[in-house]
Amino acid sequence: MRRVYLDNSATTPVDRRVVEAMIPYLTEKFGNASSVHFFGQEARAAVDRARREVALLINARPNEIVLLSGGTEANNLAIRGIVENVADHGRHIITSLIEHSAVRGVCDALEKRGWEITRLPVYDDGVVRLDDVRAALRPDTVLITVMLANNEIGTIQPIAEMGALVREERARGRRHLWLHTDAVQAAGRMPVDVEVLGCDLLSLSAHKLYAPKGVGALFVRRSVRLTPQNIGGHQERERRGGTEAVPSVVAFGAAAALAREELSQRIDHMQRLRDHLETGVAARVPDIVFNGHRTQRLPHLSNISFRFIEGEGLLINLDMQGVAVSTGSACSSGSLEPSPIIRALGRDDEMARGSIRFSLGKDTTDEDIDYVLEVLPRAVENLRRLSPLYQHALADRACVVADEKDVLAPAI
Amino acid sequence: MRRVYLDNSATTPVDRRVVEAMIPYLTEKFGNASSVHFFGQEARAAVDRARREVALLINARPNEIVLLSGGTEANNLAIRGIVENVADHGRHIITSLIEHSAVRGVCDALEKRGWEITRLPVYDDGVVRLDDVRAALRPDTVLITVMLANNEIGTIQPIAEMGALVREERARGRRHLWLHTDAVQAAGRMPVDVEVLGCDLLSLSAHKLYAPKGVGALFVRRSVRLTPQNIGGHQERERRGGTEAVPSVVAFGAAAALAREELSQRIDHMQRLRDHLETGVAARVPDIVFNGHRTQRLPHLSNISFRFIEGEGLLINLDMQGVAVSTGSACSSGSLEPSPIIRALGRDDEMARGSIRFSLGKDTTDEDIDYVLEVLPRAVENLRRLSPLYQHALADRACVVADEKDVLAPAI
Amino acid sequence: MTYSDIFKDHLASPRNAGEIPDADASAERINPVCGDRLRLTLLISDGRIERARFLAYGCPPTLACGSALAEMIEGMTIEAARCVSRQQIADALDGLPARKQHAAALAVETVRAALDAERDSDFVMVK
Amino acid sequence: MTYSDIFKDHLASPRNAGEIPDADASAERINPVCGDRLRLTLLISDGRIERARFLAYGCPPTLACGSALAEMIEGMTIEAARCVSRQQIADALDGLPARKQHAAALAVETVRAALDAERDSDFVMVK
Ligand SMILES: Cc1ncc(COP(=O)(O)O)c(C=O)c1O
Ligand SMILES: Cc1ncc(COP(=O)(O)O)c(C=O)c1O
Repeated sequence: MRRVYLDNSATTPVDRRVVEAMIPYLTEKFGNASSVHFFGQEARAAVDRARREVALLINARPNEIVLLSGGTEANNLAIRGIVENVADHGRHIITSLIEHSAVRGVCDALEKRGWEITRLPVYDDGVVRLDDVRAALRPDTVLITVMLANNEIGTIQPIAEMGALVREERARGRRHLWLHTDAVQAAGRMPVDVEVLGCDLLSLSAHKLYAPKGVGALFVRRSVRLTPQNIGGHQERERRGGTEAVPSVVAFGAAAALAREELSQRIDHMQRLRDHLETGVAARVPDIVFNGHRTQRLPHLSNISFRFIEGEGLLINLDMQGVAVSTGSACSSGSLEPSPIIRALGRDDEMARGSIRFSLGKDTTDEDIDYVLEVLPRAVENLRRLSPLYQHALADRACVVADEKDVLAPAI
Repeated sequence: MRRVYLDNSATTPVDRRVVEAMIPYLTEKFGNASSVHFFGQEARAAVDRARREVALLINARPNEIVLLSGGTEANNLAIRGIVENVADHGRHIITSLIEHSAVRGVCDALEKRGWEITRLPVYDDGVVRLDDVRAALRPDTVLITVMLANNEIGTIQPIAEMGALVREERARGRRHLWLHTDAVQAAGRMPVDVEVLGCDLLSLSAHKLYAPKGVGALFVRRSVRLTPQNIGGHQERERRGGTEAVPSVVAFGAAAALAREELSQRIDHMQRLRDHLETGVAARVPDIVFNGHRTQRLPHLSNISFRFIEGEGLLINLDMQGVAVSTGSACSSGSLEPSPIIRALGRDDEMARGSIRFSLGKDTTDEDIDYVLEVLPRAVENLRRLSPLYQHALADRACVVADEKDVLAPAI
Repeated sequence: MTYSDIFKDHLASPRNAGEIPDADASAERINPVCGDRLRLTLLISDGRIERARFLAYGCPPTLACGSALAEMIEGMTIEAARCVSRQQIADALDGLPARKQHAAALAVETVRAALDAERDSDFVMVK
Repeated sequence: MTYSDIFKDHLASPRNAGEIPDADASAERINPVCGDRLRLTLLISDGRIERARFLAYGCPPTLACGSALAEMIEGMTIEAARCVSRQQIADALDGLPARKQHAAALAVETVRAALDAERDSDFVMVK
């Protein structure tokens, strides 16, 4: 069966060039980077090189990069590391309603431990407003944590503006306010520059940019102090204990270098195909809604709500035809969990449950998209034919036609 | 140059068979184990298989295994996870003086936050006494954390006896006392069975058993509840957030299976060579002391203090001849840091600074050991010739000879 | 959360999908927890279900259970159909994940509701 | 913490290692922080260091600095030797890691102590 992978926001395959860079560090060059001898120094040098590449990807300095086990740990370390360190100066955190579960979960846990959380709305375009950030700021606010780009709808948040706001506040003498941004989805898909953003902390995950799962990084601007969360050993300048995952780190470095070199090609390529996909779907499938801001978003992602049907059924139908996508809704443990992101856009439960994320990769082809455009309309049609909601709507529309002798209502 | 790697306690090379098992999960089978589609299910199945293998290695059940980023994180989650969860029931922890820096560091950090820590001595053989554990137990003791085998001298601690003690206490109605053991060095080098040990939590790290760095596991006996430390996503039954590091996990599983199958061969092989090394060194180099219990220790490790010289100089001299070993002492940041483990044996600073760890692997050969026995005596001799301590001692001994017309004093 | 091949086949080619225009019995039930819906229409004659058609909205188990149910009850007596259990439906799909049992419950509830409605309408007619 | 090739060469083949039996000047200094030791013995004639021998115990930088020092000062005038700086010693080793500068400091201190002792003994003799 033909297989088309359009779930690159969930994870990406490791680039062949990256695999080749990493393999020697599994076998011959297997030293522990903390060892003094030859094997250790060889590993240390490789980690240093990789760290430089990761730093370059976001215009940081190597010693501002803390290597760790992934985006989730980066978010945990950033948030808990900051707020625990300055708990005496304030316990208010500003975040958004559409953060990844790592940020959301950490904030929820802190709330139970006595911190106060303001969760900013994102309106129907999925974008946080700077005015809302400004209005939410309190004297005891210690952290703003808003993602750079959303994982489900791809919308890009005004982090640079928040960075400017934080710097204004600092210029006025405020000392305990930091800005963290989760750039896990953004890196490798848009330019990310910590100087432009003006953030103090920024999370990265390697497996979203063609490197293996289980490795990531946190940018920590020099002079920013964190309470370490994973303790032991002197690794990462005491900011994160644990033997460095040398092969994965090497892979991360190689992938970061490629992402930097190929960024604009990748963006152009993915955006062209994504737009082709969206145009094609709009032409072939009625009753759909595109979710998220139309332009202020990542180039590789399209999130579409299909009315009358539920996302997972569509996902499985597509999967049976070899097309891998994802849905933000997950009907687990018997309770309705329509995507909280789509709900945050103000859409009803039906729209939130019927949303599908198509996320393209650098290696997605025109044929891949054509294949999706071939199988998707049929899959949607089949599920709708099953759907009582659709049948009810058809009946309603038929009445409209009968009553008003009018054409079918346009796609809702 | 011939290279002999005798630092397998620091890390091990990834076994070729393990590399082969993991590579497909970097490339074709690259799915995110949380994805519903084919790619995700393929990854999920692989993670499940690996989890089973890791469980089998220690006679646990698959759902008692929490996969995470390494031994350091396992120790952090075990200790903080337990004590934060039962902080209302008591804040006393029993540990030993010779724990790995992850356990030591977490305990030190907890001490600053109000927990009380009892650090048990290990006497001159490097072994904790059960009577000391019993005597240290208090009504508010919630955790005993003692390693199964030490990383620097290889001594095996009486964990099964501590397990029995904890179960006795439970039988008497005590509800909030748990036993954690760091088995990072032990696994793959001695039988490890959580039922025999009677522990509630046990830490593992893949890179000590021929799998990659950056992945590990915590055994959490069912019914034991932990406060999660890395939050986000529903992975690992809510006990550890973050996208599963599928390729590394697959490698860990493959390595665990090999470790189980080949355990007794590996033990026999390493022990024979280690004993050959020790006999050879004793015959060729005077003024040495073997550190740690002679029999109650891991089969692959030998820790030797060379009088009159400092470990790092010897390490570098050996390294220049291609032999990789390690030393517990590290003269960093200008302050004396003789190995705390060797100091805990009651040895003086000179002995603690002059200690070298030789740790063999399953692939160490007779020729490797012969080569070490060829270069080591010369390296020691050269450094001693430089050492004022040695010259002083020689002068003292000459006096003894002159005064008493006696033969040279035997090796001290 | 892997689904069986039979389960997936029900999703790809639902059995007895649709709606019977002049049904003898029908019911539409909503799972109040998650909003899933199942609609069942039946043709009944001589105490036996001659035709059964279903419509469903919701997660895949709800769709598959609707399909399995409608296929299963066609040809059954009313009594037999009333006794169809969650387990029977789950078995017909080669098992359901533990967390998805609610879908089989919705199916059982819907067929009983339809048959109750039919009985009630008989009762009304007799009266 | 990588060491330069020259550094390693000093370790592998220390220059001027040993002790001069009837030295004109000698000193042994201990770094009180870490316990490292450096012993220096000198043959001096006509205000010039004719031979210099060192012994060292401690971490590799201490050994290498001792070796570099002894090699460097042989042939120097007493005044020049007294002016040898930490930087000169570090340079002779192609640099020292930041945290290991204390080893060069110990070397400088030891040579000055030896020369001070020599001056003091001259002074005694004159007196
Ligand atoms: C926006 C965002 N943040 C954080 C993460 C977590 O990163 P990781 O999968 O490396 O734990 C992800 C991906 O899962 C993500 O999309
Ligand atoms: C006894 C012991 N515990 C814990 C660790 C830490 O494990 P990791 O290197 O996977 O962080 C090590 C190894 O470094 C160890 O030897």
